[in-house]
Amino acid sequence: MDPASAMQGLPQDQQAQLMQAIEQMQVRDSLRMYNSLVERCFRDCVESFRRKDLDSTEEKCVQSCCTKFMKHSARVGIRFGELSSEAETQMQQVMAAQGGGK
Amino acid sequence: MDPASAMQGLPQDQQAQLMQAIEQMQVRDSLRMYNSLVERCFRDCVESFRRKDLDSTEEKCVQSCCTKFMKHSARVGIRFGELSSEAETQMQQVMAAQGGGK
Amino acid sequence: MDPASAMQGLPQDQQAQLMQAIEQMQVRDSLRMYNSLVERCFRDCVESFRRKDLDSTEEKCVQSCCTKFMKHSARVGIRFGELSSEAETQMQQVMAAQGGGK
Amino acid sequence: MSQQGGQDPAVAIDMAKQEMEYRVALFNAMVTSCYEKCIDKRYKDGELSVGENSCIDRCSSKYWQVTGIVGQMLGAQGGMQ
Amino acid sequence: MSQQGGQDPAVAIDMAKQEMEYRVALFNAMVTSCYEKCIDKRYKDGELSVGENSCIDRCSSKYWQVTGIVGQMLGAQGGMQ
Amino acid sequence: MSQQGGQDPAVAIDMAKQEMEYRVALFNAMVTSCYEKCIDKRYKDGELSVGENSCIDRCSSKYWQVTGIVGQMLGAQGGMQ
Repeated sequence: MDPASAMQGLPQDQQAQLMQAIEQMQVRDSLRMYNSLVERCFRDCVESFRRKDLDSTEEKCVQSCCTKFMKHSARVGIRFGELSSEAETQMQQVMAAQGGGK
Repeated sequence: MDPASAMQGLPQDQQAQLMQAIEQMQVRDSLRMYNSLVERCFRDCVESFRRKDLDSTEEKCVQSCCTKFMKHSARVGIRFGELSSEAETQMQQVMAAQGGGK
Repeated sequence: MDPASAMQGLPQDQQAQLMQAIEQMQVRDSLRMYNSLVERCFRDCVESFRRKDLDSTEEKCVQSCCTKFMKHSARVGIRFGELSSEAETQMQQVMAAQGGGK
Repeated sequence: MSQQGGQDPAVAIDMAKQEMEYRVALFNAMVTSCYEKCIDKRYKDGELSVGENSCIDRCSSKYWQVTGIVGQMLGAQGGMQ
Repeated sequence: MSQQGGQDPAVAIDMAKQEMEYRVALFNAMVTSCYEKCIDKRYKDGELSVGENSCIDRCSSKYWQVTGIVGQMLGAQGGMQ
Repeated sequence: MSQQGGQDPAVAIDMAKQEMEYRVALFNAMVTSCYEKCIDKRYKDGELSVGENSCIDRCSSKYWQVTGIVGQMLGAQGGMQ
């Protein structure tokens, strides 16, 4: 069941409740991803602790790491969408072939 | 405090509330475990990306990994149950020796 | 926005609601941290499984690991507080310079 | 409330939430796993190479297939309950 | 509501939930940690060897003991608050 | 309810909760990351050496700076939505 199709047929107040849940989940996931990205780029780019400030090499590395991760994440997102759609289509074909459930 | 004994003495409506919380937690944990198992078996079994489809060796490896993890998890579950019971028994003995709290 | 300043201006019942949320979060984080510490010290201190009981070397290692982690965590906490305060002060200076938002 | 279609709306909302949480967790796990398998961590720049791009595409596809196999294995064992 | 037994039922439910969450997290951590310590990852088949089985049993026992030691250490330090 | 100050109290509570969750997650990540970078794991005793203490201080400072850079990068890309 897809959230968009779950929305259909719901009363107005419960559509609002689901939208709020979606929004909260997106905010939570953004914060999780932000923290995860900080952890990753810190781990990959910062090795020395003779100073308390990042040097320009470390700073540039963090920026590249961040940009690269976002590009990676976007490309996985495209593939994920394709794979999900394929799976959805196959699922519907199977259900149609079986006469479908209520 | 054990969930089963926490149930005793609760009004009917709150027993239902606790049962629903238990059920939600079990579903959440199943999904977490499923994702965790996928991550693990993918990490251990898939090393090459010259193709976009799993070959038969990778597929068999994932199946074995999955089976092995479930057997491992079941055995840890048995030990966990024993250890929990032992701890519960010891706890009760200590409380009895101390005259027990209300 | 800081939780303490978020409290100000809230009605009494919602202050209570926020306090309860803070308390639940602290309990959850304590349990998470406890489990995380057990995992870490077990991983770093226990290597052999010829016996089912910890030997005295392993036991002492776990105790040292635990103490050391708590000292580390406390020192990071001090630094974190300093860094947060600095950031807060800078934020307020920027907002003052811009005439502040409602 | 009336239960048309044989499904309580509150249950439908819970199921939709859990489906979303699962999809988000699956996506995040795919991102992380394929990052480990495909990405060069020297970060000379923020660009993905041709090789990294190809790897990401194939990794995503294989990761998706692993979810299917694991799902079947768990289903065959009577689920996780 | 009346509070027989000196404990608010709503608080009892919250505590029961947290106890369950803790037990689930402890079990999952034990599963993961002992998998890392005990399991051969070549996966020739899905069977656990005699050695793996023994290791799992002893690992679970030792892991449980570590939770006790850490609990005592944290308690002696005045808890985590 | 009346909305003085232009902000719904329920929204204020949600935002305060999320701010707290973020701060706790950031602190925990800093603790973990700096533990990996700075701490000697032989655990001869439970004391932190002079070198470990210095490293912790500098690591915390650098980690904080990385959060700022990543935040700017994400902001420049139009956020995560």
